[in-house]
Amino acid sequence: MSQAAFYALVAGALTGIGIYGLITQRHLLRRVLAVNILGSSVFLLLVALARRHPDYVDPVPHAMVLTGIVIAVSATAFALVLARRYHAATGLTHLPEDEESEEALAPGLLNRRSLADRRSGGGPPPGQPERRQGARRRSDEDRRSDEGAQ
Amino acid sequence: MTLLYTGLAVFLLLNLLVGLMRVYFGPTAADRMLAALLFGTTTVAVLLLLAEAMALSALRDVALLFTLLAAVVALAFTRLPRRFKGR
Amino acid sequence: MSSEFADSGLMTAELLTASAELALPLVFFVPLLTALLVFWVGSTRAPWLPPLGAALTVAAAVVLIFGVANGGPQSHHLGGWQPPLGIELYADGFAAVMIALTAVVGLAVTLYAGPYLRGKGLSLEHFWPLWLIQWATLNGIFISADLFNLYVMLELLTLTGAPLAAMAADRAALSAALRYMLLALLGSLAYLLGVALLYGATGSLHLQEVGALLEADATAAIAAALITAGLFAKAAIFPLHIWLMPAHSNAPAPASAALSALVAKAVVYLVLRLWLWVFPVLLTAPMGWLIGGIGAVAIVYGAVQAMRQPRLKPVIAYSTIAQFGYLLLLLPLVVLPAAALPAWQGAAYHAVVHGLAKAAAFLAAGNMIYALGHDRLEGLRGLTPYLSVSMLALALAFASLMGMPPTGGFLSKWLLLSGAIAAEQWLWAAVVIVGGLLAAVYAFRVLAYVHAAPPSGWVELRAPRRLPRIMEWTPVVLALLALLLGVSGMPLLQLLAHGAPEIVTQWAE
Amino acid sequence: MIRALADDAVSGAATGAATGAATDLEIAALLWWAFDGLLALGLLGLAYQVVAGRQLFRSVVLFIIYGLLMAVAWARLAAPDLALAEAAIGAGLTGALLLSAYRNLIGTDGEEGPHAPITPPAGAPPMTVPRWAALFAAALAGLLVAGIGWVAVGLQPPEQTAGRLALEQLAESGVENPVTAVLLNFRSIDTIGEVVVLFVAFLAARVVAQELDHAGPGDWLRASQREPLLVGPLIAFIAPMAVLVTGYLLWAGGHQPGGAFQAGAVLAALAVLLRLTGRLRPRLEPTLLERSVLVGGVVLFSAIGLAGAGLAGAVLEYPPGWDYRLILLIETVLTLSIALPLALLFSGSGGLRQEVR
Repeated sequence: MSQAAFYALVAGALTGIGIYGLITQRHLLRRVLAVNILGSSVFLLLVALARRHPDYVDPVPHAMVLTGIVIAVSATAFALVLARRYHAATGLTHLPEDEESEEALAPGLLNRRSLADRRSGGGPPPGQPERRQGARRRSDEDRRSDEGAQ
Repeated sequence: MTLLYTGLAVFLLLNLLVGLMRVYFGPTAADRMLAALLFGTTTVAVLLLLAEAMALSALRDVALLFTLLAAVVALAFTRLPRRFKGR
Repeated sequence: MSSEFADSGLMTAELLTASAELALPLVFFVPLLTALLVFWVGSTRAPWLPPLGAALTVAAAVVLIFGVANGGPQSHHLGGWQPPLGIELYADGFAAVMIALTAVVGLAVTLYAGPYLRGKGLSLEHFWPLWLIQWATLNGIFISADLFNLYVMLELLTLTGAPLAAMAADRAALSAALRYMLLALLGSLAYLLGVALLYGATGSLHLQEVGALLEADATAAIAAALITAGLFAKAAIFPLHIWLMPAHSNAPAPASAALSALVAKAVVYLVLRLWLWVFPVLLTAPMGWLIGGIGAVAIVYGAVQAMRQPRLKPVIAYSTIAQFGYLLLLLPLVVLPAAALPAWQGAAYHAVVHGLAKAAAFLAAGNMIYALGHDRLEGLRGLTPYLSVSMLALALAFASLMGMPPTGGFLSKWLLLSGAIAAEQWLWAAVVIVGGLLAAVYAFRVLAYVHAAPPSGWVELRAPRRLPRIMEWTPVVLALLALLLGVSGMPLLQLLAHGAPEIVTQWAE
Repeated sequence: MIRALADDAVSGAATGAATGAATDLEIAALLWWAFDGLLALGLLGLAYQVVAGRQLFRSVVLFIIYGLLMAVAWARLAAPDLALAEAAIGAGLTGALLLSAYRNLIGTDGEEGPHAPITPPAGAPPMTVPRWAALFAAALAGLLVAGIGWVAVGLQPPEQTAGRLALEQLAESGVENPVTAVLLNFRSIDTIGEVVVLFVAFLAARVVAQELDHAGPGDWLRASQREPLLVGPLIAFIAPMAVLVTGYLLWAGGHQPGGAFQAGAVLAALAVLLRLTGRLRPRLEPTLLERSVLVGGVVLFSAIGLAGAGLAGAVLEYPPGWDYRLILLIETVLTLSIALPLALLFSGSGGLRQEVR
């Protein structure tokens, strides 16, 4: 087996691990990590395939992977910001199991409540034990520096 | 000479993998983070050896970058909540 | 008409045809640069800039469409490099039709978004750049002939779509956007994995060239499976559909219209383009049946779910899942000589009509939310007099979605049906008919609420908010266009004939 | 140059050993296989622990180490451009991003304030899916591994590839590094798209951004918290070095591995460092200068590209004789346009300002 084929196999195995993690894990940060593993496995496959030629290394996959890395970082950064906001609004670190039924039951209610939560930093609503206080109180120091910033 | 570099690189990589135990077993977050930073140093050494063994001089730049940027993760770690008892 | 006028008209036509090649990159760059300019200047300082950019984009699109209609498929080699080294922009009839749809819906969304978002207290500051970049990306997807460039465009589509879905920033919108984001990332990585295998097998990323070099072996099969599955996740095709309803129904109405009518549609467009241009060697009868079967399940599932929703926007969102199923019916039919041409025309036609009708429906629902503050079906009783224009738009849009003559939806379904009957594919014919009937059920359910008399003892607590004129009329115009397409379909079908895929044209001789 | 590298790397450690004894070659090959095998073992084990390990913090740390090993893998596959990118992104930005997100998601879980319990409270829903779903996932993953592995091992290299064409036409591209040639000349629209992705991610983050105090770390210099003694000298040393390295990578990109993206990532890592230590502070809205930098790269690239339609014959074609100069100009501006959104994405803010002490 050639070196390129060996790394292609490794890439295949990493893909499997990434998919497995993405499906089985529910914590948002963990899912973002799994997506990143998956991405790096695809990149590894591309670069391994670029290595097969006996007389040259193919630069096109390298350029593709470089582009892919930038995209992966951008998407990761945005997903993390989104996850943080979601956490701040709901106190949850994972997505609800079955969103559709939850939505169908009381859509307006949910929306209003989370809005109110954000405005007042209010306590957890009844009937949802897993929800905890989302917004952290600002420390005085922070507030001062922020106001200075504005 | 190449043979020696390659052998050393294999040895360091082996070292690194054994060192992963420290990250795995912890027990404190600081242990894990310190081990990770140590790996950064080992990786720099591996890359420098590879640069010689594979005659890819650009890998020295990579080693340089790792050395330069190791501090960022270390600082990010120290900014975790103060009485954080992560495992 | 004087001959002088005809002459000048002829010259204009020639000029337009000549400049069509340049319009090809412009349909991407004009909205992109406008978006950056809007961000740089700030949308509050120059509120006229986004509509101006939209108008310029439409102008570029018109030049391009005119060029395709008169001069056949247009192509532009970026950087002057021939493929496979460089990237080719390529617009055939199919791409031109989709660019036309995007231009119409895009203009409507641009006109509608300003008053709607201002009225709902949402910031336009980030909406404009995101939406204009999304428009550029959509055009890019339609004209790019490079597999990896399409990956970049797909990621751009996700990253502009997710924040638009999350704009309301409440719990439902945030979790919907997160779900969308994660599934879409998974989808684009699966797509990229397939592209990696294709490049490994053929050494090229150019659509036509990969299609020509590809052999029907295991590599091609696995690559096709990965790419199709990845795109299905991004387009919310049936088993991977869960993110669509919450994401599309929690977004602000203009964003919902863009997401449903254009963004998800662009991904389905890509599924069809890749199967017809890149993987025709794999498109055997069983493969067609597999994908067509998924489409059939989606048609039934989406319609049944749409019947059960208590709010208007989820109904429309589920209808999207159902309507995408029709597009997939193309693949089992296109391999049959008798069905290929009508099925091809029907599917492309359906893509356009659905886009217009869906945008009209979402904008009409937006009017309802704007005026009443909610879109619960129960609460819509007896409100027709206040929202008569919007209700007309909603009724027309639903008529088109269920395929009632003489709407465009009827024509597209008729084309699909006649293809299936000509090839004696009774199952697919039945699916088209049943799908139409199910669509009628959820459509009439909504219309029944809307046109019902107010419940007895009904007291008006708060008069509905007055709609700005432009918001009132945008959905009607879109719905009327969908209707018009049922009356006069020939221009669109003629445009579509330019550069039709070989798998369709091979039977024509 | 690349051709020579390839020859060398394909035969493992064959350079210089070609004239030596055959046993030397065999030992070298064996050593290289040992190296690759260990590396693969490490990558797979780390990846599994990252996605399936029990403790989240451990997974984050292991992911940072995974990035280190990935850089070594890029090196082994003769892709130094990617090793540089991995070093710039993985070592600096991704780690900081993940740790900061971890701090936000976990550190505030449970009771108020930073003294949060780490273990999830009793009664919380399980963080993994039910067993049948896990089995399904494992089956799907296994199927994928088998399929990709089977195909990838047997895949024969095609006669003609885009990459070979790129190497053949390298002389006409204006630069000597083939990866830079592909990124900034042959397939430059991908690079435009990539920078637009970065900009869009920044915009998207602005749409959902939290209140400012949630964005990034708070103040270090609180009454109870002193800045560690070594931070000041460290920054004083690293900051000028990072700027120097940025310039070096940017200049190097034309003829050896390096380029706008790697340079931008280093600059962004420096900004993260300054942000982490409170020397840069977040600001809600970007200033005119920041907005100009954010859009500048794409605008300049597109403008030069569109001008190419008139001056050279096709959009994104450089006028003859101008290619090297224009590529260098574009790369310089792109470096800034890449660094700023990366830094702002970490900071979670619209702009940055210097801390006045």
